[in-house]
Amino acid sequence: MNTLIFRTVAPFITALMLLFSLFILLRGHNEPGGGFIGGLIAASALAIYGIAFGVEAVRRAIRFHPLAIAGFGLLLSCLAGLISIVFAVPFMTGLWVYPVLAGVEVPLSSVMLFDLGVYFVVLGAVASIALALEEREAD
Amino acid sequence: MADVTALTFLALCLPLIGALVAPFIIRAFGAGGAWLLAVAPLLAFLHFLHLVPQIAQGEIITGGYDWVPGLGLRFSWFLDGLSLTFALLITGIGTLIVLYAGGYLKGHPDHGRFFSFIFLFMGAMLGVVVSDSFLMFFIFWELTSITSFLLIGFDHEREAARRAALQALVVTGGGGLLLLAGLLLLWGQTGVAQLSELMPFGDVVRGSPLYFATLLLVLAGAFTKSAQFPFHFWLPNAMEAPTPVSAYLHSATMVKAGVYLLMRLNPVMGATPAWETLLPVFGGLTLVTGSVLAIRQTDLKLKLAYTTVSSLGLLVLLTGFGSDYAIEAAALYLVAHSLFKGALFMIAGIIDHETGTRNITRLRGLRKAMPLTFTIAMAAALSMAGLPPFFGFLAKEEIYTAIAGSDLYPILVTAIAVFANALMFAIAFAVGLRPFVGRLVETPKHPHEAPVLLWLGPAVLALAGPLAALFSGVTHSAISSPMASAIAGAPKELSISLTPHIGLPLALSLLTILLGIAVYWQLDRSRTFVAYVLHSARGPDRGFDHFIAGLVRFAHGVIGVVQPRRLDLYVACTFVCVAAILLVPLVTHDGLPLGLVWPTDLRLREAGIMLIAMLGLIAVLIARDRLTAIVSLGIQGFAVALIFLLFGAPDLAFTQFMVETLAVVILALVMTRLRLSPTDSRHGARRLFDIALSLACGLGFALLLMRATEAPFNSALSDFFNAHSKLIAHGANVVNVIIVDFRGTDTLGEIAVVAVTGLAILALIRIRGNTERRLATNDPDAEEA
Amino acid sequence: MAAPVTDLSTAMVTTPVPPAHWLAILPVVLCISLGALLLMLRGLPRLQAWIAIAGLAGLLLLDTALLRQVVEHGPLTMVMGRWLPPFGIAFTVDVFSALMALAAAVAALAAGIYALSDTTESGRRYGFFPLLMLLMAGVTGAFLTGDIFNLYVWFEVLLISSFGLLILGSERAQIDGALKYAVLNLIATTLFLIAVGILYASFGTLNMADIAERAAGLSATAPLMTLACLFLLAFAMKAAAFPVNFWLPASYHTPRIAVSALFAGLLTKVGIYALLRVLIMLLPAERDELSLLIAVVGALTVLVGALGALAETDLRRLLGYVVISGIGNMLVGAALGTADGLGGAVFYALHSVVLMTALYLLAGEAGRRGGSFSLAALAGLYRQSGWFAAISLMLLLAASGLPPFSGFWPKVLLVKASLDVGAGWLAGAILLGGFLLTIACGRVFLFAYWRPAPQMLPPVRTGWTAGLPLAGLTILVIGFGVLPEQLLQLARSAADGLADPSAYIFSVFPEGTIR
Amino acid sequence: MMLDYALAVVTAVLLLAGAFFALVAAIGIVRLPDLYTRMHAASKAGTVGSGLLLLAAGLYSGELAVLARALAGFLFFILTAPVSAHLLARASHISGHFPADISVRDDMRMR
Amino acid sequence: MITPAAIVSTAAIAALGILCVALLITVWRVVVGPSLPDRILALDMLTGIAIGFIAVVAVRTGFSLYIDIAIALGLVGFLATVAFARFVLSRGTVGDAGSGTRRRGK
Amino acid sequence: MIVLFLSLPLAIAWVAVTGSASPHNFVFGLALSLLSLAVVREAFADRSPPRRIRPLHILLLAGLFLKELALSAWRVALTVLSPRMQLTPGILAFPLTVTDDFQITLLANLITLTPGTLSVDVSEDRRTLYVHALDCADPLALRRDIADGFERRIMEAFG
Amino acid sequence: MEALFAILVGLFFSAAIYLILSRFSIRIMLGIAILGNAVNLLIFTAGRLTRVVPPIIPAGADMLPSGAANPLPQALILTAIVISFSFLAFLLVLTYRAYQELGTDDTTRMHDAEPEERPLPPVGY
Ligand code: NA
Ligand code: NA
Repeated sequence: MNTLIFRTVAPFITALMLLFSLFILLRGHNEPGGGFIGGLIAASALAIYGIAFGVEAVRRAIRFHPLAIAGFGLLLSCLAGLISIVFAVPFMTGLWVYPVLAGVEVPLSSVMLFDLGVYFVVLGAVASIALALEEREAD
Repeated sequence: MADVTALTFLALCLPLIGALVAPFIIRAFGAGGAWLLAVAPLLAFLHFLHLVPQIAQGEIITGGYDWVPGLGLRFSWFLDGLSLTFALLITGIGTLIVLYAGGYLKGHPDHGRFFSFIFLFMGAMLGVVVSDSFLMFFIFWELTSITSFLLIGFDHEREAARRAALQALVVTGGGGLLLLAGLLLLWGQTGVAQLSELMPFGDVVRGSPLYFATLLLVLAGAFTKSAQFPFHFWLPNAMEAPTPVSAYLHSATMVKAGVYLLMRLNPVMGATPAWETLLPVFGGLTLVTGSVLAIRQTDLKLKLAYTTVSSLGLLVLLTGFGSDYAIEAAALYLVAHSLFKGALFMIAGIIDHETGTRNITRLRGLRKAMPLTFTIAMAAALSMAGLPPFFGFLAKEEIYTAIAGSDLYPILVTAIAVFANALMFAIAFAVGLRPFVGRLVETPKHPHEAPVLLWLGPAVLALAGPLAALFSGVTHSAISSPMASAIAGAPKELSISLTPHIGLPLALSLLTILLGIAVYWQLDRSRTFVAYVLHSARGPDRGFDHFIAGLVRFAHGVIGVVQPRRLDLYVACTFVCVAAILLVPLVTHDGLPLGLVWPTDLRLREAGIMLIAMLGLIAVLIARDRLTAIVSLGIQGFAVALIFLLFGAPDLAFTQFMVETLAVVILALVMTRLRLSPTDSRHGARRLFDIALSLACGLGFALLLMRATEAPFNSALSDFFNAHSKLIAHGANVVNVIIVDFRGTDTLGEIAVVAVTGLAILALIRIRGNTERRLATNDPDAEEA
Repeated sequence: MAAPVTDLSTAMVTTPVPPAHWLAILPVVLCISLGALLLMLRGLPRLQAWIAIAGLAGLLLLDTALLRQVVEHGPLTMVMGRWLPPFGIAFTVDVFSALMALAAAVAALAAGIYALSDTTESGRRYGFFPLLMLLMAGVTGAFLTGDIFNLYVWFEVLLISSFGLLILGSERAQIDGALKYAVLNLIATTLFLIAVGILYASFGTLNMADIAERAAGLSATAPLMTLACLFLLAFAMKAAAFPVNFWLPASYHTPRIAVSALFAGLLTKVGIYALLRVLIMLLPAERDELSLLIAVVGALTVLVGALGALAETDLRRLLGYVVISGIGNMLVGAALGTADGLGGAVFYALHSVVLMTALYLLAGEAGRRGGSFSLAALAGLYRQSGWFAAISLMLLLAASGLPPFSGFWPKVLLVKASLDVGAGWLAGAILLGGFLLTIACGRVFLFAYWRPAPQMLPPVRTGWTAGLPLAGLTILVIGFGVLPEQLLQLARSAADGLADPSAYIFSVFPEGTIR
Repeated sequence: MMLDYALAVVTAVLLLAGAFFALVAAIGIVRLPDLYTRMHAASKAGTVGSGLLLLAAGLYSGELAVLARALAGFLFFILTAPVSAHLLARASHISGHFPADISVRDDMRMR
Repeated sequence: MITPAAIVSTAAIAALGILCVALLITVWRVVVGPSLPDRILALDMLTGIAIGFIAVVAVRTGFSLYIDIAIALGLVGFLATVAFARFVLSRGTVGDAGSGTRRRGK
Repeated sequence: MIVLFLSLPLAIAWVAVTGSASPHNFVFGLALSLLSLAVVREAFADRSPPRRIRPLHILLLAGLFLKELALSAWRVALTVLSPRMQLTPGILAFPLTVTDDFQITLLANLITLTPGTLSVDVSEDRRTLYVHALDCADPLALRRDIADGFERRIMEAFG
Repeated sequence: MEALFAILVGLFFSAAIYLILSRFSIRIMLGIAILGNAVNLLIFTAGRLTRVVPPIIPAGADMLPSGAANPLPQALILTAIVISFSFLAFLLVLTYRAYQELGTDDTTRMHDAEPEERPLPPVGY
């Protein structure tokens, strides 16, 4: 879709959508959203970028193979569950810490880590599908 | 003195050890290794021999080890007169056969493997006759089928051998399965799983309503194994096996397993009308069939094989008679038959080995070239013919005594026995005499005397016959009487000796001999006569081919119907099942909804969204081109999302919107290159059927859901989540807290699904199958060019 | 509405988790983590393979330890995320679960080793080993979980992984087979999901121990009866029972042998596992009413499977029907519901996992050696290699259910159990099925092995990647045939645990159910 | 108090106006003669309609963050609506879906 | 006395009704087509109306969280339209119904 | 360079959208914005920020746009609802004066959102904008309107 | 309300099943897509229906207000949606590849895994 208009707008849209996906990811615990939707939006952003600039551009943009990203996400989620082995509590126990950074208490939790894993899995897998399909289109 | 139990166990294991070492020994020593290998069965033989005095005094030796306590199964043996006699025959003849095989298969590339098979068989057979537990008995029983499959198919490059092997496996293995059912029924009726404990339950068994079924099942096992009519056909075909095998399995031992079983169960199941009818009838039929068919053959081995069939018939007949004399006769005849038949088979093998043919019409005048063989052959033949002073004579006299002493169907049975025995008489000389007398005829190989490994076996057996007869007192007290006692289930004392005893039995013997001489005289003529009569008859042997081919064709046809190779039919069948399991229980188990309450508070917008959903569905159904279908699909998806939105499920609506859009996008992307149209192409009856089926399923799900939601709801889980979501799990969005915390493990699986989907789709798109190349070679390197 | 809790002990586990309890979840976590790791290592197929093999060996060890644990100390429950059941997800492992998981690990390790030489370059690049690990995650998760919705999730994990493995190669036949496989299996899991939804509507809980306790008080009433039927159909489809077995013959012969072997060993058995778990443990009254139906289905499955084995020319398809016939035997056990019947079904399932994996590996070797999978073309294997023929014969006999191989014992149990309840026809069906399978397997040996090849087959070396798993599995088949006692006891104890789930329930609710 | 009313009235007006424009857009895409003319309805009235409704929601929430989000959403629609209209129109034209017969000219077709 | 809430609620209900009608009309266009871009346009429109619908629900229920759903829908709706445009483009000049040239194969 | 330039408005949007104006949140938003922009860095690689930005003119442009948008919606409403629609639609080639990609895009989008016109395509050589107009009876007037309206304002704002 | 929903669910199922019964893979896929929605609606209804109030704990409160929707079915459906989406995506690509490789979307003409010619196995020995 090599149109000037689209190619000019696409990077902005992609960046906005990525930012929005992070927003959705981070607030999922309290309001609708979370890793899955965030990942889908991020993958959609990449899909738009890919339609505008081609598959190779997306591959360069995300550096890693999308499936490696998905694998990373899956591993992250597993590890988030496994952290609890250290504290002698059951698998996937939600663990919270509240470190104070520059005077502000920042809640961090294994649950968020888990959701981040979900985000990466969805992002990676859906992006992989979209890229594979796009690539097929191209030939 | 060493522990009898341990020694017996060792004796039972010796054949297995032999099987394991045989290939190595043969590789190391060649055919001479047979001498070494023969030590194994010999030791076992000696062990059993030294138990004879004990058994002769009426003792029963039992022993064993726990094997599968969970099934009440012990690896346990039970040695009485019957089993000990068999054990002696198996190990004794086995020793001779090992030696004989050493000479017979000398230089064969698979010589070692052959010994393994023989030893395995020996072990299995030994297991059958000493087993106490039903299951152990059955296991060894089936093992004999398996090992005989291997032995018969030993010469596997010939189709006839393969056929015979399969035949033996199918007939005896199949019968074995029925026997298993019979044994389990016995177990169920009596509660005991050991032969040794079964004896007191005779009345229970005979009185059980399942007696007849049990009997039929047991007989099925015994008759197939012992080649009773109409299952007699497999045994002569088994002559495809090398002669040592024929001599061993198919005359001396395995085929007698069925007879052994009947004898073993005689005290428990015998003495009923059914028993006393079925056994003699089938035994008699087998006796006649075997003898007549034996006349027809020109092949030495086949001739012997058919006489084996008829001998087995005779044994069954006698066992079925149940009278004391009959049992004694059976015991004697069984031993005699093993001795002379084993010898004769080995003789046939020697003749074949030395002359290159077994065709009786081409063998004449060998006595000069093979005097020793001739002597041995004559000794065995005389025993088979039932002439004094051989053991066969004692057996036959006892048989006639038994028959004459019974009041069953005296005339018919007597006639049959005389007729069949006469034929056997003739055949005995046809095998043992005829090839040696007369003028020498040209044979494929130049005949000369066999090496010691070959003649030793038959010589010992042939010698054993007259010795046993001469010292009949010892024989009876050591072997025959204990055996007969075991068969009868009560002490029996045999007394018959070579002393002539005037009476009806002697007269019958003389009649038999006269008749036999007549047949022998007219041997060729009678053969042509029988062949002429049976010319167009379709025996069960041909039937086996038809059975196998027909079975395969039938199976092929059935699978063609039940696996119609069309996805639409698979799916239709599946949904027929779905409709049935939904609707039938609803009716039979009072599952219809109690009442249909129309919601009074339905809002306009809710109705509107539902309407849109239905419009979307209809649009998908009637869509004429793919895009309409895809877009309409989006509509119903959006409608569902809006429904979620209106009923308090923002997360669901959110996800549904995203997923539905992406699904539509992927659908569009995927369909880009395809010239597909989703037009419904169904017509007429199929369409009506599909509509009816889908409506039925829909109705089923609707009714099920209605009924399920009518009951009061247990909201304990949701209450818990509501109560703890924020306080403990620190999340306000309860749904999300459930997803990542309360039920986070579900999500772990879910993202695994997502990740795998990515991987699978990538593989699906990227890997391009080479449509020409098939997987057939299963060679991974072939794929990558 | 629950009041705000002050006492956390009613909501969460407050005592430290005994390390042994981690055994319930670690097998699954190991599989997923390694699967994820392998996804990240896409570029290093060689390393991938070795990590996967090491992982599968680790899985085997973990499952062994787990089995020891539950045998010695009874069922164990590991709650997820500290939430007490029935609120959180609990993994509850009893002997049945642990046995199945262990058997699965054995099959997976064998298939994995075989795959070292069987997978293609592209197959490895596009994820054979990650798919294998995640398939095992799904299988193991399905065996170990104590939550019925979670069971559904693991079903889906193993299903999608099996899709991936099935199409690895993009052969025409693979794609055709995968389409049929996917559509039919998707319908099956959808039915399962529907049943779970209705179950939730009826009981308001998803924990299986909780359901078992609640359902025990109810007799076969609506909509439980429909529910039981739905579960039965869904799992019967997964297990490939007649008449919904279509997907198996349509697809099992299409992937690479390592995959076929894995599928034959695992997939249908997961269906059987779920069937037993749900119908015996959760809905016993309904199963009782359905027993005749299940028995008829089982008997027909036995016979159709055996007939199929006679009707097929392709060795792999033939084996597919052998799998189906075995499923019929297990269904008969489920229909009987007695101790012997269930014990037989469990034993059969374990035997089938090992045997069917071995048989497909065998078929792969036979195809490689003989150059074809067709019985019409395959010949001369006996002459070519004695030891291979010996192993083949033993496995074929084991498939026929003949002694002294592992298939014999469950068959005895099942026939005996059938006769004990007076169902002679069931015993007859099992025996007839065994008879037909004996013929089918005998014919395989006749044609492929004994029959001389037109030209003498060249000698073929079997590498350790094929030899080791084949030999190992054959040793198991013989070992459990000759010395079945331990496995028999385990199978019995698994069956007892199903029929009387009180220990299972106690491990989940030591202080009684929270109502 | 007054502010509440003002807010309510503004919200109500926005809601009704938004719904009105959405309806107009819907009628437009049914009534207008060809694809290109329908696009006018969709891209203008449609965007305005949904934008107004979004603004109404943002305004009525009374939270700045929500209003900011609503505005951001509105801006995003304005950013994307013309692009998607352009892409669809262009693709249609290239793939041979030309304006209906009532059109008076088509300069793109001549190039 | 009319409360502010009542004003908004009435307007919201009216808006929902109007939007429902708009949805139905748009669905009509999706179904009848006639051309492929027409349907895509209608679907895009449908997304827009759905966004409005969600916004009104947000007003009606007072849950502002629905707005984010609306925004997200706008984002992926854009993606859908872009993808469909691609779809139109890559199909070349082939007509819509495609009934004449369907299915190759035997 | 332009990435840094763009990350500021994005970070501000983040702060607004998350509703927390703490410096922490701003820094966090900035970081996330940079992260998001880093993904699309390549597309901005050959671009530089506009040479000149005139805030006042941008505001004017925005105002004009909003007015035109409202008007446009209204016109469409009138057209659609009028009982007998009288249309003279057509596609018109508009010769572009602006040359910058960004400006061309802005112009095209603004045209789409304004009354009766809709940008269909830009020619390969970036010289011509194809505009679909509902009323194409007087092409010259239409071209003049666009050139004097948005195109001029855009050049003023980002000249 | 549940009864009405049950009817709607039934219609969804009917439509889905009718489509799945088709010979053409693309229609089957459409049916599967609808089937997923049908199941989700079924679970949603099975967990009983509540209007509007989402299971999100308002700021300042510790628990959900009464009358909030049942969150558990929603969580289950979320999982199910994701899974059915994954499967649908896979199946769509599979259909596409099947069309490419097999040259048809008519499943009755797909005879690669199960060839139309079923050779009779050898009946000899
Ligand atoms: Na979420
Ligand atoms: Na839009």
